[in-house]
Amino acid sequence: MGVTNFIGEAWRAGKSFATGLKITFREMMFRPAVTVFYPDVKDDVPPWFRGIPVQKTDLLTGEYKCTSCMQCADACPVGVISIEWHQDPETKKKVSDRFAIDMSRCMLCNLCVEACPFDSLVMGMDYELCKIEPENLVFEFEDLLRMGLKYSKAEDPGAKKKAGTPPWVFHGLTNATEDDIQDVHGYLGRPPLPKGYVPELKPQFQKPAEEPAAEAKPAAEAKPAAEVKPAAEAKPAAETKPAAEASKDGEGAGQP
Amino acid sequence: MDFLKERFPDAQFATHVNGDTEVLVPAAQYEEAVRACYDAGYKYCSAVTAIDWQDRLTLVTSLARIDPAEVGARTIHIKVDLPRTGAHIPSIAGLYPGANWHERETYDMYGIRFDGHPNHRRILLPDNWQGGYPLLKDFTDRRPKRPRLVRHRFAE
Amino acid sequence: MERTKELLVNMGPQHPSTHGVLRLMVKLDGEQVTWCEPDIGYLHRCFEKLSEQKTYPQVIPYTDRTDYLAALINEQCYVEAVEKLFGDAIQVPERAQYIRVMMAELQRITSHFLALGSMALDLGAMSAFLYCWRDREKIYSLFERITGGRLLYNYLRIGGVRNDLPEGIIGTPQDGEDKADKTIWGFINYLDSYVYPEWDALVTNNRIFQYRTKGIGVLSPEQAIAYSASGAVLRGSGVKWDLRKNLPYSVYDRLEFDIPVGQNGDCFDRWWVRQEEMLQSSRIVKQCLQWLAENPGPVMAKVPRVLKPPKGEVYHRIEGARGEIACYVVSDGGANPYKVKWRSPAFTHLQLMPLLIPGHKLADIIPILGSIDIVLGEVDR
Amino acid sequence: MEWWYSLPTTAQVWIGGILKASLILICGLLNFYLCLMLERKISAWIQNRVGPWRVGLWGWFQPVADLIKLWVKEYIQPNNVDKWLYLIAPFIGFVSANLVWLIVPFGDKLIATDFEIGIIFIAAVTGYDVIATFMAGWGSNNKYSLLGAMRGAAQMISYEITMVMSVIGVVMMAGSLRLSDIVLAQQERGLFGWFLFPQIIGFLVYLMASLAELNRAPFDLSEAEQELVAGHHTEYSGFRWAMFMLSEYIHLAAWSAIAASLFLGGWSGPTLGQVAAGLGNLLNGFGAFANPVGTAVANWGLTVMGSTVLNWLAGVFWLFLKTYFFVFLAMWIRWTLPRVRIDQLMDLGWKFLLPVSLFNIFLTGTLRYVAVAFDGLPITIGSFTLRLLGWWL
Repeated sequence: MGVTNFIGEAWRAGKSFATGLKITFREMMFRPAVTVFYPDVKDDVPPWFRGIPVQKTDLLTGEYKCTSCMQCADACPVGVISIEWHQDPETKKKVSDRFAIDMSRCMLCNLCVEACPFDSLVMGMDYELCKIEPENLVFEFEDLLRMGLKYSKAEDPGAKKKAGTPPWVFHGLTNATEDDIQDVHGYLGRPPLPKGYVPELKPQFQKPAEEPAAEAKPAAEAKPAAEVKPAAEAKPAAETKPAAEASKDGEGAGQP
Repeated sequence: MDFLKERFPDAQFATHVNGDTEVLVPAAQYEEAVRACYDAGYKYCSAVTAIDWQDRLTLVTSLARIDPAEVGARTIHIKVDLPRTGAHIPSIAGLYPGANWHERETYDMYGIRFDGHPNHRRILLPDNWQGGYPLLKDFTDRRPKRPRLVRHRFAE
Repeated sequence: MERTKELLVNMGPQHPSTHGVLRLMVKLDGEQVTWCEPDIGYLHRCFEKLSEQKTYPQVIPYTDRTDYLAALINEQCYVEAVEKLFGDAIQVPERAQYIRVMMAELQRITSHFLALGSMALDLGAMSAFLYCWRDREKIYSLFERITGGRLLYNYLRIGGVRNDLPEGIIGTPQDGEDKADKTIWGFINYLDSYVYPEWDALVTNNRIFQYRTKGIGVLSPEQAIAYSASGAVLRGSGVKWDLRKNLPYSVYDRLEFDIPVGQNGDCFDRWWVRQEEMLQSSRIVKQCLQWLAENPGPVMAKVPRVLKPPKGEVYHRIEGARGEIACYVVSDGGANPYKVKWRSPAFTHLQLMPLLIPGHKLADIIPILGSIDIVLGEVDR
Repeated sequence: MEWWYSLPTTAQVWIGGILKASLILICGLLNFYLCLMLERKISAWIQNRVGPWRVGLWGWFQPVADLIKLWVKEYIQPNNVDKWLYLIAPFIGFVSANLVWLIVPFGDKLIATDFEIGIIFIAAVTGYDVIATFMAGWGSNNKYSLLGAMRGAAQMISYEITMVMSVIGVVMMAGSLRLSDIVLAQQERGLFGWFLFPQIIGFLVYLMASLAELNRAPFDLSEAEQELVAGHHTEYSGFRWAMFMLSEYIHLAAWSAIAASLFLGGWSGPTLGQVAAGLGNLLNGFGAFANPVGTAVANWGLTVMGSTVLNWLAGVFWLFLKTYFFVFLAMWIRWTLPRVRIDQLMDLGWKFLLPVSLFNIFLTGTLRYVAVAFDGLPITIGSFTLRLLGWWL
């Protein structure tokens, strides 16, 4: 190659290197860092982030909604849901003895939530499930109910399953705590309250009367009262609305 | 597929729901059928696999045509019925180098031997695997299972 | 003269640049590679055997795990195959088709991000790699808001998609970079206006990068077809073949996009094809977004609670991120698939290693491997 | 000081030597600390990260934690290693990296040993680095290490020639191999009479050659972590591995100091006294309207101007600035460019850099002759005009 080619090649190479250096310099000087300081600051995830399937409780009656119908256990691809129940001799109703999810093998596929006909299971947004002993990754019914409290609502007894967006899609946080329910089954370790005792619900859990969007509305309102961190506050508040509207005008998917 | 119909009048033809053609030829005519497809322009071997009906194995060789101008060229599946044990069939890895590993996998999973294969070894399972051919329906895994975890209540 | 002894080197299973647990046995004559053979199977998870024991919807999460970098495209392949088995019994709503295509193209962008980034990393340009992880995370946060999962979304369903897009995820065409991880429009504009030029200037036009990749691992069109190459490898060799055009599935026949084609079939052409495909994918996503913004509607067909397709077989081929993904589903009328064969492009592409690598330097194995773009989860299944 | 001169000469030599040696070592370690931290922080900033953050203020004590970790780490010695080579290789590299600091002039007469053969000495001690790399690669009985060592040896040996050749131009203009003389020669040429401008070709060649000499990206072939897992120190762990890192960064800082002295005028720069005097003159309006403040400042500057310690401090300050400019340049290049291949590296060294440096020598010689022939023609301008002619040829 001639000397002009020699020099031209050097010039082209130098020019391309200069371009690259310019870009890295721009990134260094004029672009913010994208790092999230994880244990201190947590990246905000939507409430329907698939962390762990948890059990919901009805705030009005304090009853959990699971009827041990075994549908989730059948739908689970890896078979990590183990349910044991016996029949109550007088009331002839199923009584759940054990409902456990082995999170060491769960693959968070959301199929159990979709299979649940009573809207009892919901995918919780807790994702820090590390345990030292693998046995501690088996979440028993109590733990699931505790973790599911912050998605629980005062259910409408007369509400019937209507077509439209399934309630587990884009479900919001209600941030109910252990004080919002009466402990019928005593899984919170509190002495059980007398039957028939009706708790006075906090305003955000009061069912708004004659509104079809009975379940998603309180979620939307619960946001300001919620003691969530401010980063997460804006996003879920914005995103629990679509569930409300979607289920109101009934568009969207039919539940498989 | 006319060129196959006139070539193999006694072969059974069928059509899949998505329009693919499947040809069931006797094992003796397998190589000939593949070569006929190759000459007809089907120069692309998409996959080689097998199906284990409980009484027999069916080798499925899916051949396709790569023609940039053509839209909607369907695949041809050449099928051969084989016995479930000790089956062997001429290899097409010489004609379609891309079928090399698919044939190795089929041997690995179903135990079909491919005569004249350049590198006839197991591919996914370890070379010293003795546990049988996994994708046969009567395969039983004798390795110990992981016990199901049980936690005492309120243990934390 | 006396012959020097060749040096047998094991690249992998634990090696910085064999993506995953691939073991490459190479024989070296000095720095020259004289013989190469890949050894796979370290990540074999019995996908096909498992899927024979699951019901049809239960197989979908497992298809995620085959190619975990382009999970939605695998779901699309399997789900469409099963729908074809049902014939006219299941009519997938149009909106669901468009959502599938849009998600698949976004997934293709993420997958190409990782392919390009890891290839640049293997060549020593680490900053480029981290830039593409930065941008990949933005798409993942979008997916997280749509499907609830970040990497493995069990999103597609037989008969549609699991749920509709959440409110405000589509955004408006004016959204800029500040909305890049909030709205899809924001990300697409960010990709076109910022990421692509940066890549072009930082890596593609870099002379060292071109010296390292041009003329390396040349694959002729005939060889590419004979070795069943597909996707960017086939197109990099100059064969204008894309199943989205040549065997249209879903709604691709209604969308307009081009097929980038290389000339020399070397590593640089494969790189270039992937880079251009990202632009084409963003074009497709734009059209889908316009359509989706206008036509609301159901995203799920009415399907029985227990899916039992009629007896039959189907072999469905779609254009994955790495090449032709194909799925051979055999139904015996029961609730479980009788057989599922997963034809993965990376598995087929790895056969090219003994063809491409010998004759090159040891350092050239890295760009060749990176330009073939394998995912070991898909190779071993 | 008379107690010092009262000591016997041998004692003076020994004590002075030990003092100098320990000072050099401390200087090297401080530079290692700074370079390591800068490497991490700059790479993080370039990649939109924040880098080390937890240990100390903004993570600036991270290297301490790392060194403690490496110190208490288990020391693994693989089977069938060549024991002695394996054990002493890291320390040879460490020594060779520190030796370079011997001849770096920090200020006027502030230099450990003022060799007449400074440049040659650099080439000599960096030769030890080749030996260390090769011993490590050969001794640790690993195929990757062996390949890395081969690459490293070939690369360093062939680039030393280029590096020395590229410096010859500077030597010709300064008329001496002694680094302090080179710095003084640049001082005589005025405030910005650095050899960087007339020797721009030599500077660029020196930049690339010493990047290759230091095994830094884009020439870090002997430890290309994507090809050879870690190259010649694959099998090292614990503090012996840390020794490699130490020598790499000390070498980087030393190279930057040498480059600063050769091309950027080393320690030369306005001292505190000169600054004060200039400021005073400015306040006085250069005598136009003399006011007591300006006069006071100017006089203070004039009094301070002679003090050795202040001038030394100023020299160290300027050398530090120039050195870390080069360090930053090396890191910036490393985190931007991809890696070259070994044969391309050899082509670059032998077919491009060496001819260019020879051409540079020829050009400088011609210019010297021209400058001597018609003196009065300032050499920089003349060199630029003639260099333009050189492009045409």
